[in-house]
Amino acid sequence: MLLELSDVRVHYGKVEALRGISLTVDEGEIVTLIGGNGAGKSTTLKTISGLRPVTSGTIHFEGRSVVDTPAHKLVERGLSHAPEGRGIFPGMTVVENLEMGAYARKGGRSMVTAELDRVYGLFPRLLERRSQPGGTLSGGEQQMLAIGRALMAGPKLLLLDEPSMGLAPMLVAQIFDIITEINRQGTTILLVEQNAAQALRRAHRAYVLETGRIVRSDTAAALLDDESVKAAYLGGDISPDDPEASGTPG
Amino acid sequence: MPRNGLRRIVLVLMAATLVLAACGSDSNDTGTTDTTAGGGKKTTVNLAFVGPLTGPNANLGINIRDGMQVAVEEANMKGGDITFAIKEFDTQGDPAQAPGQKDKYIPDESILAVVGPTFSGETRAVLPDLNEAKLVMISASATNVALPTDIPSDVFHRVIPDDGVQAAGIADYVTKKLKPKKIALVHDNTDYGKGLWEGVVKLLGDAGIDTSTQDAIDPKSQDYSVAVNKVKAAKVDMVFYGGYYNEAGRFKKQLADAGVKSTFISGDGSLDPGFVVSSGAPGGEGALLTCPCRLATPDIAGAPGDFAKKYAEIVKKEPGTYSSEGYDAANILIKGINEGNTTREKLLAYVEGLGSYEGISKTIEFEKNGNVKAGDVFVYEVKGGKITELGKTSELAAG
Amino acid sequence: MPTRARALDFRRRIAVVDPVARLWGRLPVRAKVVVGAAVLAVAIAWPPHLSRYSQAVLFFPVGVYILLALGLNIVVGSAGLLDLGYVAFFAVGAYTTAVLTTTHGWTAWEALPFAVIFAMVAGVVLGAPTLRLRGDYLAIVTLGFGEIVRIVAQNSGSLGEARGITGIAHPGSVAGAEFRLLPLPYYYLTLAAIGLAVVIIVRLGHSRVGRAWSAIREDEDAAEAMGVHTFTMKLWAFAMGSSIGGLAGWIFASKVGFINPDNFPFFFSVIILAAVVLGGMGSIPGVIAGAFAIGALPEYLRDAAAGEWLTARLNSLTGGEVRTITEYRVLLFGASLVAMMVFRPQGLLPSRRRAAELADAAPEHSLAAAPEAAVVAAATAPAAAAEPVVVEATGAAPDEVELPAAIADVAATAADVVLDLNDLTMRFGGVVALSEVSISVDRSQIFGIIGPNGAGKTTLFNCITGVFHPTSGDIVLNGRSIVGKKPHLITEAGIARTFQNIRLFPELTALENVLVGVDARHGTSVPGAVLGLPRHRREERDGRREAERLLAYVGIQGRAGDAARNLSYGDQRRLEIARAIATGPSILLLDEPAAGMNPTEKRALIRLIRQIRDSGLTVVLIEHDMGLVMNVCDRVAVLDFGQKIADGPPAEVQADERVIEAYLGVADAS
Amino acid sequence: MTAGAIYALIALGYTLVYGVLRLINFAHSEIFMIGIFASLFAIDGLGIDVTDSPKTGLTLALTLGAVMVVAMLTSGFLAVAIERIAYRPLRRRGAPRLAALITAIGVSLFLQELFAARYGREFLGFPRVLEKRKLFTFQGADVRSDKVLVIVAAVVLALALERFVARSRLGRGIRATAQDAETAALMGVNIDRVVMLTFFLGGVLAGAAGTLYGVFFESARYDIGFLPGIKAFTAAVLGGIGNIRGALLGGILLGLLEKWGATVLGGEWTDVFAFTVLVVVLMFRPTGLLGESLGRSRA
Repeated sequence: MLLELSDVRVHYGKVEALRGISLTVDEGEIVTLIGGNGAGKSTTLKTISGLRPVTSGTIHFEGRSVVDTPAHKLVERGLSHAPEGRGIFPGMTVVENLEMGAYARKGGRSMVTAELDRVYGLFPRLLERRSQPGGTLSGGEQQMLAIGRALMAGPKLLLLDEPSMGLAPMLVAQIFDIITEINRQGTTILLVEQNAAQALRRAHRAYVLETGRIVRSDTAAALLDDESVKAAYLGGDISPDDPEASGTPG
Repeated sequence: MPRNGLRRIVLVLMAATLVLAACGSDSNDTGTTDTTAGGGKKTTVNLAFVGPLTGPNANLGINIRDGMQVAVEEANMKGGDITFAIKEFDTQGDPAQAPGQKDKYIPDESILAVVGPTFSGETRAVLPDLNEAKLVMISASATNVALPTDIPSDVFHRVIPDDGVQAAGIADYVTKKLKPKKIALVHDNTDYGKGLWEGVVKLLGDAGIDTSTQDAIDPKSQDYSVAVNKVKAAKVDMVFYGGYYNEAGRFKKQLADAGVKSTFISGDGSLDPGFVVSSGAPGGEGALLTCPCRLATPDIAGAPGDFAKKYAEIVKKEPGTYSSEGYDAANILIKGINEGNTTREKLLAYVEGLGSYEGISKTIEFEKNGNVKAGDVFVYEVKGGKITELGKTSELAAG
Repeated sequence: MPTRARALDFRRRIAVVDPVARLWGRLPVRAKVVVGAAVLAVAIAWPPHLSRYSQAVLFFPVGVYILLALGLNIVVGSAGLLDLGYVAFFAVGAYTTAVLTTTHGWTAWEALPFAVIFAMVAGVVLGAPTLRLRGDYLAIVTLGFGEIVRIVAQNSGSLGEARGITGIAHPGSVAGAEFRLLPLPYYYLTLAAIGLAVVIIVRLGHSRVGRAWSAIREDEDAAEAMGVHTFTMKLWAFAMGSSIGGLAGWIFASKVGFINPDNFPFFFSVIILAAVVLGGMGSIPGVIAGAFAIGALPEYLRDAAAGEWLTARLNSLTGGEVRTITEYRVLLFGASLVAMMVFRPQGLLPSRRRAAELADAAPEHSLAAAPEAAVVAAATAPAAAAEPVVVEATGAAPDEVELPAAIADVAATAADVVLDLNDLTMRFGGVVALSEVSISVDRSQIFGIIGPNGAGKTTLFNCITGVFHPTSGDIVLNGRSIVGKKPHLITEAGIARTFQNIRLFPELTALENVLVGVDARHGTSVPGAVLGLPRHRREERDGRREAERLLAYVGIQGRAGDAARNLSYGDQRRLEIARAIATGPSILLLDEPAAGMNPTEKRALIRLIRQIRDSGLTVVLIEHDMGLVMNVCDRVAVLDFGQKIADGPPAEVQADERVIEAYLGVADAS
Repeated sequence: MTAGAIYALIALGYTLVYGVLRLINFAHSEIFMIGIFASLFAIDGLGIDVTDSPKTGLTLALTLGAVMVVAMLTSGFLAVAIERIAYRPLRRRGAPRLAALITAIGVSLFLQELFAARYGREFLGFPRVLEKRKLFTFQGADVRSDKVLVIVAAVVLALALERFVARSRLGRGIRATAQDAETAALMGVNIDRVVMLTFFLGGVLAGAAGTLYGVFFESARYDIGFLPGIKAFTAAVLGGIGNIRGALLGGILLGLLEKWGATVLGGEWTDVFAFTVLVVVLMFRPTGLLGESLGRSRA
């Protein structure tokens, strides 16, 4: 087991944001967390990567407890997190952004060059834009940069937060293809997605979060077929002929 | 959590009590008027010292306070019915703080007179109230010319000649003894410095000396290079500076560093060992400092020398600028009180009708407006890192 | 066990949970008035029993500090503008009084209005060129201004130069009160001024002006988009703050009778700012308490009985040779400022909002990151907590709710072609973001704009709403060109918008958020609000009714009193729409309204958009969700690389080859 | 120019801290003041007396170097200590920025008064270490040895800092933290260490400025940091706060402007002139001459 959360609780001041989350991620998997806005998906990721303090509960990464381990230490241990909203350093060039990804790694210039080549292989677009400031990239390019940068750390586990957010339909498919490819190359992925249909199609297993709790967990395929899940989260988009949506005809 | 809540309430209450205590604390002190002059019983009379004991020019205030201290201890040693004490009111020399202090000493009936305020600015801030309270004041150091005319009052007195007298002394000495063709005049843009400067500029200009090189420096800054360059470019024979010792010293040093060798002269605000410190020993060498006051040193014969020894004994250092004046001011008041003038009104009347009093700094005689009649201005020179007296301007100019 | 997290949490609880502030926050208005009256009664009845010195301290520094802190609080606490040179206005008031009463021989009472007005003018003169600056730049400029005022006074012959001005007239006696040398009458005068200031601040706070200030503080761009004249309102904040400073200057000068430039150092501004922050920005009781503490504490330490003991202790600690506590006064003051802020950063008596802000902030490892708003919102939303699996958006809008008449009327007067874009081009440097885009939107239409990322959709919105000025081309609203106008004027002309990532005023309640929008159609300004003129009262009454109606219209009437930040995500979207409609637009621009919504929420949104259209408004929306666009839009335009590549009914556009190639991709629209 | 160079060195400290934390570190002027005191004590510790003649050649270089290192380390560690005691608790709690500003003012007052209590309120004189020798005359102005030292040292230090921030790994960490702290942490940047480093660097430069100031003006007092501090802050804003080159440019420009203003208008109007120029500059370039932010203007 690569990652294991057991009864994790997190507070924002007096507000309990995570109310006892337990989940596991095995090596080689894509696991996805789905759920509505404010269900606690992003908070779960931030808690795993050490950005949010845990009130109670345990988190084990590769069998060792990582509660109270600060975020920058976790990166060194192979846990990489591409945050929601991408977190591009707008004033740094694409290369510099990517190099920041390898900040915690020891291995010198040659390692960085090798990793850069790998990322450029996945995202040829980034190679074209390598000397452009991150702030001037389009949304899709920024997302590629965020994922590429997270890969630069050479992670065992990659946390991806809403990689499809705000992207055009065409790009969404492309990003998901790359995620699958990264996983195929051997990186375990924990994916948070608003676009549940896509996420479930790509993932092995999934957890459904609601207001800080896990309410369902199953294989992705099973959840994809589940009626109640379908009703709440799937379709991702409204189909043009959605009967519920057609209220008073225009 | 409820326990914490309780603790916080207690803390808040404690804080509130503290603050309330702040306002109420001295409400009991005010009534301590045990000055009922009973038969042979000892009574305590307080003199107020008002001026800076902390803050940027605290040295001058401390000198005066220490001078008073010597006078009071001498008086108490002699015995008698009355014990004298000093109550200190630290204004930091700041006109903004002076009114707050005033509301402490004016209602305090045990205080019969004020030595101070030290500076002209703070004197302005409180003089109307002192006048209303008929609380006599003798300043050892407030030298602004316009003080008695701006705020006419009965209570105002000073044992030091004003800046006009000093300016005249400087002008006399400069025109008759040093005879420069061209002089640069710089001030620090303070009430005192600029006031003295204006007097000197006018008198020297009238005497036909080229006074066209003028500038001001910012006393809060360290860098006077603009003024220094101006002085240097003008190739003057002399430099006059109106201001206090810290800036005067640094200005003198920067002049020396820039290679300006013209004679440097400054007024009583610069007369302090601090001048030598801030000029750096070689930088200050040869500077002339004037004062309508005489520094008491142990090697002067007679009363000033005795005072200096006594002072060293009690205060553990040599007298500084205005120490003698503080001593004289306190002694005038002590004498008046010992003669039975134990109310503010009586003491005020006594000082008004003082006539001639032989002080250690000078023979003191007050004019109608409170100014002192004496007009001697002394010149000092920085020699070997020490301030040494050259003599009276009148004598030096004549000789 | 995660001990560090525990400790952190524990510390946070101690620091934030504050019974006094919470109690105060929970008190009903009536109780607050009672408490206020009790404080006032003590403030009136107690001082005569104190020593003259204490009375003097109560006048200055305490009273004057309180007055100044209240004035500065308008600028810093209400409008969020950091002013480091506030003492300048105090100085202007004092010098005006000094010059008028000495050189011109006026009485102090005659000088009073001029002291206030001159200070206000100084505020406007400083504000007009500099208020466009933000945050710390404004701070340094105000700092400079404070110094300039002082130096000018120091160097101007007519202002007495360094020597200052002597003989300033005391005010003539009023109602038996003799204003001479005793401090007590001046104390009461200051108390009256403080009372006046409090009344003004409270009245403004509950008006269009106060809401505008809050809106500017929380999100200046959003405020401007809601029709707030940000510049004018900021100027008013400066003017009000500075006139209170001028009033304080008048009182001070007429009491002490003598001023010189040393009375107005930079340090004074800092002290007053410290009073405001220490007390709790934006909270009137807090600011008063803070100024009281800052004024009284150093005076207390000056003569404290404990002084000697403390002096000895400090001497051994610092190695100094200080004789009285006086010299340690400022040191202790500095240390207590640090301690106070470290243990109680929200201030003594923080306003309820600020305390809440702080309670929820504070993760490790981030410098000042806010928590994920949605998480907090979801966790605090009462209804959502218990429900498993299927999340339902808070009540869909009941169909019978209609728009307030005033808003419906505006919408009804729109032209047939509401919005007409002609050859709109926008270049940033060398980059062409929009290239000759022409779109025309008919009344009561739902018009969709789609296109890949970076195609220029949001740029288009920003051009229409005046955030950007297009390089060329024309934008015509209801037959009138609006190109080049400022955002708030465009809002007034009839265009309202929502933002891609919701930009509500998070600390204002839902109702107040909508009221900011409603205020765009109102005209009450500072005088009206302060004097409580009939028009102001009418507008407040109507505005409140309309705002409530609008909340019901979008289906969140139950959340009127909740802070916007505590609303669930879907409700925040609804609130943002309600706020936009409140400005009385003929056209409503929605920027990715469905982003981050689940299907259920999306369906509810579609119903709401249709409902808005049916109420007579025109809607233009940017969206990625093709399903939603196809479902709800009457007409769709497609942008790609800044160019319009298609425009027509949804079905037609969806089938367009170029659209599929540029945007939709190979039939994978989900 | 000399004053400007010193402003620039101090301004770098403001700019670094502001760039990373968005905090106006008002206590920075006291860090500078303590740099001056540290220099004085170091000179004292080397046994140099007021009566000694100025040093020359290698002795001079070694003396200056030693003194500067002492001052830099003192100020650097002091700055770190201030961060630990006064700012970090606030940062942890996500307190409003103004609270940190007030804390900074509190620290500033505390340190000033501490030194006043300990070393008195009078100026302490420096022995002369560096002879103020006229090297040559340039366009009517004397070029003096001490002035040259100050300017050269300031420019070299500023450029070294810029290079460090632009090129080194830690420098990249600083820039990343300035732009997005949380993401920087996710990249493996230890934020606390970066903040500490930022304060340390700012302190080190203020310490160096302290030595230069001490050697140049040869006096120290508890409140000596205030005015240069305010001026340096102004300079940082003038150049674009958060921008390293901006601080250098702003400092030197402000120094020159002050000189010029004082020459033309008279010494008493210097500050009015300087602040007016600042307002005018900000009106036309609202984020200073070179614009904001550590990362954004690529070094």
